[in-house]
Amino acid sequence: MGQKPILEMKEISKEFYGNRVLNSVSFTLNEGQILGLVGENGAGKSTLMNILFGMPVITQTGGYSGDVIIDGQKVSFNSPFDAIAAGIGMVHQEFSLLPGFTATENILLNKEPLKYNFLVELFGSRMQTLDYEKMRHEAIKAINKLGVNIDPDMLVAEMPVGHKQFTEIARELERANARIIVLDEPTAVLTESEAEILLKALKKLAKEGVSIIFISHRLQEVLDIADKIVVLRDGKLVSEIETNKTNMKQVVEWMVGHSVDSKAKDSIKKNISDEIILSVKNLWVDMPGELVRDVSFDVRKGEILGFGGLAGQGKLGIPNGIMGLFPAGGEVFFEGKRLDISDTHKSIKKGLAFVSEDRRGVGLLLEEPIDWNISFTAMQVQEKFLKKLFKGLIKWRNDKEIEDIAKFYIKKFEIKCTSTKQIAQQLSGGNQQKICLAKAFVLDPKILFVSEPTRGIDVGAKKLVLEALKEYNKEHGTTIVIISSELEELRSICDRIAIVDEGKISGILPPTAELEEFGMLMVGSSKQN
Amino acid sequence: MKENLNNINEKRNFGQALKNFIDVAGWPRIIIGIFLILLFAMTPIAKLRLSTSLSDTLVRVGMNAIMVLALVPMVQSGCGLNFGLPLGFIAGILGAILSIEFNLTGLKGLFSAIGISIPFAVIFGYAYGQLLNRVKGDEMMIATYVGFSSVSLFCIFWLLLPFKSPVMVWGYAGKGLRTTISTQKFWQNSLSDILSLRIGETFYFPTGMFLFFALLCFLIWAFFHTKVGTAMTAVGSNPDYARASGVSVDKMRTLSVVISTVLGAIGIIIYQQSYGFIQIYNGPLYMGFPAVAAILLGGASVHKANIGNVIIGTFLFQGILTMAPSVINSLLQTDMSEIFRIIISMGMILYALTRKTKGNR
Amino acid sequence: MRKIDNKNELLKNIFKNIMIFISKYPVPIMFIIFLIFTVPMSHFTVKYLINELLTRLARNSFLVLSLLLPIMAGMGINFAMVLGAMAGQISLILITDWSIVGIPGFFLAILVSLPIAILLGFLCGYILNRAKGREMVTSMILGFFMNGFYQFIVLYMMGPVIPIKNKLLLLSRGFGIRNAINLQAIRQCIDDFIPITILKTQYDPGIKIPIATFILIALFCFFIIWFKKTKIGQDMRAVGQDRLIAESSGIASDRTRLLSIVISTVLAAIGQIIFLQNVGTLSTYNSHDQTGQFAAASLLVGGATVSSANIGNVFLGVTLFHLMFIVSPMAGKNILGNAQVGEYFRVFVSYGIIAIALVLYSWKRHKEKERERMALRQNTTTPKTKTE
Amino acid sequence: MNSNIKGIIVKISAIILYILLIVFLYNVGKGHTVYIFNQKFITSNGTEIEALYTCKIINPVSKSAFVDFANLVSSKILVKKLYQDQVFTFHKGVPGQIVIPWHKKKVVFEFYDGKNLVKRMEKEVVLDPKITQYIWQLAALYVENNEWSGEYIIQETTDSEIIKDTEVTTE
Repeated sequence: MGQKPILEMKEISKEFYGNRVLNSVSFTLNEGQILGLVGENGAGKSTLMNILFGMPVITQTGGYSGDVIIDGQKVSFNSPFDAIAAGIGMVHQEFSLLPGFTATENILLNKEPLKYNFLVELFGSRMQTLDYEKMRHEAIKAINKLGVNIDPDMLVAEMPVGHKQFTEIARELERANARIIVLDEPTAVLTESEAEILLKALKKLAKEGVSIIFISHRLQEVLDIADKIVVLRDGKLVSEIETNKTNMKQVVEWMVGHSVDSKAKDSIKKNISDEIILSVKNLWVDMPGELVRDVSFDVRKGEILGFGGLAGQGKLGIPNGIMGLFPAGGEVFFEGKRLDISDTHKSIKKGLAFVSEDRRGVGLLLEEPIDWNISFTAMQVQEKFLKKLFKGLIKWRNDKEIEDIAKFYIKKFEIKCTSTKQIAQQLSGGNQQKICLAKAFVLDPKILFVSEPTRGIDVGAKKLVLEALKEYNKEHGTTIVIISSELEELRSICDRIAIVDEGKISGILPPTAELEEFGMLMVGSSKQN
Repeated sequence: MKENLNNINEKRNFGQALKNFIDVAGWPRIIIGIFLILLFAMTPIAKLRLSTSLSDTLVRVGMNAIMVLALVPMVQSGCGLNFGLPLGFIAGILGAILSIEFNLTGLKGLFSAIGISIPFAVIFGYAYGQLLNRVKGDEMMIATYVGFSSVSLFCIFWLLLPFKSPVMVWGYAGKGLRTTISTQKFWQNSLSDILSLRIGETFYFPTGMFLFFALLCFLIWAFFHTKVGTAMTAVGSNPDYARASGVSVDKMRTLSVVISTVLGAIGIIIYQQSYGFIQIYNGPLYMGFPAVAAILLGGASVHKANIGNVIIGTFLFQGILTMAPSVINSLLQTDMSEIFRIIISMGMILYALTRKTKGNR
Repeated sequence: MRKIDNKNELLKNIFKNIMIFISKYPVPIMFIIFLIFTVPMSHFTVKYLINELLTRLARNSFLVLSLLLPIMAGMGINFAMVLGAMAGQISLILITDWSIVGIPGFFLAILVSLPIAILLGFLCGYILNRAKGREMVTSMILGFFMNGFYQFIVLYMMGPVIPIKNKLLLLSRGFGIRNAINLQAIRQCIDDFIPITILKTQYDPGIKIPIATFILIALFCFFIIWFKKTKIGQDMRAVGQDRLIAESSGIASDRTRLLSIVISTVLAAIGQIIFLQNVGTLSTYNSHDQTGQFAAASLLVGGATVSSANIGNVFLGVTLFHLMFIVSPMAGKNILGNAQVGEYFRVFVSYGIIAIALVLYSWKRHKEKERERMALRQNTTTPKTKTE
Repeated sequence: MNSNIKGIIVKISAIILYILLIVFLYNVGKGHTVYIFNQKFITSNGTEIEALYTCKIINPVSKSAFVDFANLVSSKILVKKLYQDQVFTFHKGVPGQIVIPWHKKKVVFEFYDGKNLVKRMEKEVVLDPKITQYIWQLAALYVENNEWSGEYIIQETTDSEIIKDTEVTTE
């Protein structure tokens, strides 16, 4: 691998609507070098790559500060096409391939070699016909460069998942006659053997002078393949180090890290009864991106149980599966009785409640007023806020009660809004989250699932949401299950914390446990080298 | 200095008031509103009596209003514009014909027609709702062709079903229904004449019809205040939210389709009651589009509609359809009413379909 | 035991293949079964049927073929091809007014219709680009909307604004075109250009095969095959499959979609001219109404879907659909003793076919999405034996 | 540089070709719709004339080497001669229309009483381009007046009511 830096990123900083996502991140990438970029979700990895690739989302939200230097010159891309022209290829996690096209057609999409014909003069250059042999020849050249055997004439739709991945990489190679290839979670959907072949192919590419940025949650793979590792946390560069100078444990520690101001949960012994309120056996949940393979756990009454773990390992799937929002299976016993998890209505009626992580998608009626948002679920399931007319024949919406409950929670959670009739869309992230919380509290549930309660909201709202949860648990003795990727938060509020890795629970720890122990569970004890 | 300061911001907040009036009302309504007022003003020039044209408009508004109201439930529940309204019309026609077959006249005839048509409408609506639930996303196109094919299917039934009443059956063949059946001797204007007032011999106001329309509006308004109604609005606004709150999305959508079909059936009967004829065979084929155009003109969008849109929309739309041809015919001595009807109704729908909704960025 | 096993094994997978075949082409199979019953009922002679089918095949294939490009570009069935039909009819009115005769008249009509069709095509393409995701409904509504304009032009503008010399074309009030125009000048000029009649005996006219028209249609098919090989053809297929991926690779998707609509509208205009040349009379105000309708129904009967259609679907579809069209009035008469039933029946079938095809397509798409999810789920639920 | 000049030249020449083609087709195809009355007819001076005969109008192909060659070739390949005489038959009492290409034309009129030919005559008919339609009142020919008088044959349609066209074929 040559030592000449082909790419350098100097003091890159970026702000999204006020919260700082990247601050002064710098690293270099040499020719033919493989760089492993690792970090928690939301640590800024994808934003960094979007800046490199000139994605519109960056320019639309105010651009970035700092310099991107290629071959020693400062460049600034304001569209992906500039990046491609500069020789940068990007392979996203979800395939951007045309299923009905063959591998050749996909690899050479919009770069097809053409044959001239007279009509061009009349109707413009796109009347040229495709030169199929040349196309096939160039596709095979790109595939061989990868060193894998893909049939160039096979339709992508009929390809195994691994081959799709290789086709996309071949396309990026061909499209940008790439000198830098960025791979975002390439092995997430691959089987063991397919991942092996991919890593071997990437090494072969690197030898031929193509530099690679490899983003993955599978730290073991990153350690096997990368020459250098860059670790990001909360938008800051934690370390940029040669792989052979570090090991898995250290990397995890950097990734998870412990910010100074967090204190372990004050260990006043809360008398948590041993009665099991919820017990889950071999739960599987088919939630896109958050597959739960086989999870079993018990929750004791009055306890606050936390679920942590890296993104995409399945922790978010658990509550969505139990509440029946995604196809799921396995046995769930609530207060001893079997729960039919496909019927959301019955589960809520029995006393389960769920604050979804997808606030705008599932958690809110964006075009309806605040009071509706808060009272809706309770009204539908527990028939609250309804006036019974003609002996219950007609259930009339009691707007007064709805107004009052909304006013109560607006005061309690200090929701900043013009009136109870303001539509949810116009509120800030923090206030919207408070409304979702209020919606669940109105149900006064026996067990409350809360997913990513503090993601993407300002610090003040974060504090208030966590306080509210703690206080609600203390006052009503409601069992709370919190799913969050913020390990600090979990440690500051939960009685026990379970870590989910690859769709399974890899271990349950007390909040006071050491960070490395959490790190180990996150990466899956089986992978320890 | 001071005065022009405040008359500047006077001008500014007048401009401001005008601006958000335009935003609230939206351009199409303003253009057509001004056009309508212009037409009313031109009636004397076109040697037409203002009173007759006004009463014509009002009668037509009363006739069509319920058909426009029928669209509200499905739009609210997220099924989009109900191009399959003709399905409801068929149920209504079935009821009307059976009531004439049993020779029922007057109000009794009218309400029995409605009574008979409701079960049909519920059955059709239920099946139609189940179908729409399986094709989420492509509702509008499929609704159109389900409507067309059911109308043409019933053309065959009108021919074959054994109807006896002489008023309806073809003279010579003695079998199969005529294309238009007059409701003169049965229940024409039976509803509109109740407490109808007649000022001078030109102005006629069908109070009965408007009262019935007001009753149905109240029922729909009330429905959307009940628990089920609120759930339906939520399903339209964000199906995932509704599902997460334990509401069965498919049940709500089917219910909204059934209500829409029932209202469609009632709407067509009221239309026939005032129009005086039952048009069968391909009569109802294209009658869904004016109703859709009217509600869009009233300010409804593809996924939000309320009763206000129905009233404003029907008045503006029917106003234009009655006034424009008669005024222009008398001015230019040409009958352009057909062209007007097509351009305005289809133009409105086209305008709504090409708006940037979150669906098709 | 071995032998028995593979026998019912054989039966099982034959059955499975049949089921797959049926699930791939539900609409044509339903139609063929229907025809098997009704065709004998109509008591038509085979020769008559063949003759009718040939003329209708010559008359309609061009129109149905013009639907292929928008489907390829992912815009579904272009019901706004009616705009092309209108352009064709306006040019026919003009050449009848100038009384241009025979084949020159036919080709002049095509040349005159080109600019009109291109203009309407641009308008339609622009509007459909603004209604992405709802192209089919919008194209249908646009078809009705332009019908209003067409009537305005033909009923009011022709005469005072657009000079019409031939007073015979005008309505008695002096302006606006009459409802039915006799295209005597160019009637069947293409069909008779190279006519071959086989099995001709002195008392029955035998089967007339309009070779020239079929040559034109064959030319059009080659154009489509060749067009798919051009860069713009490839871009259209890419945009049709996934607009976002096509755009991310730099293809100007809006422009590509626009061109597919323009070409389709132009070809629909030519198709309508061929159609009316075969019929011989132009009913100014309603002959274009049903074109979009019957062309779409024919295509869907041929087994095409809203996202994929090929030339084979067109010819199979036109044959089956028009066989039904010829047969159903007589079948209705013989079965239920009332030809009018057959008349309404064939209208019902044409609407019904489109409804069924759309429902099946949408339902299958939902099933496919589910199957995709299942496939992903497969390799997760069965807990793999991890090398602990 | 030269590629887009070439492009422009090609595009302009295409447009010119398009216009030329239109003009060419217009002239070649230009013909006259001629409406034939073969029933009772009132002349301008009020006399009534009864139609007596079935009339056949034969529009013979002008003899030329090109026509012979074309016919020779087409009869070999297509079993049908390309250029054939146009024969139009108008039965007594049945009006109709024919379209005759508009350059100088020799037209043969044959009048039959039932099967047998009563009168055959050839006329050199110059179709005046200014007059769009011609009404040939063949009814004017009857036995007593065996000499065509000019104004009967070619007269601009002024007063006579134009007959509604014939049936409309349904799809």
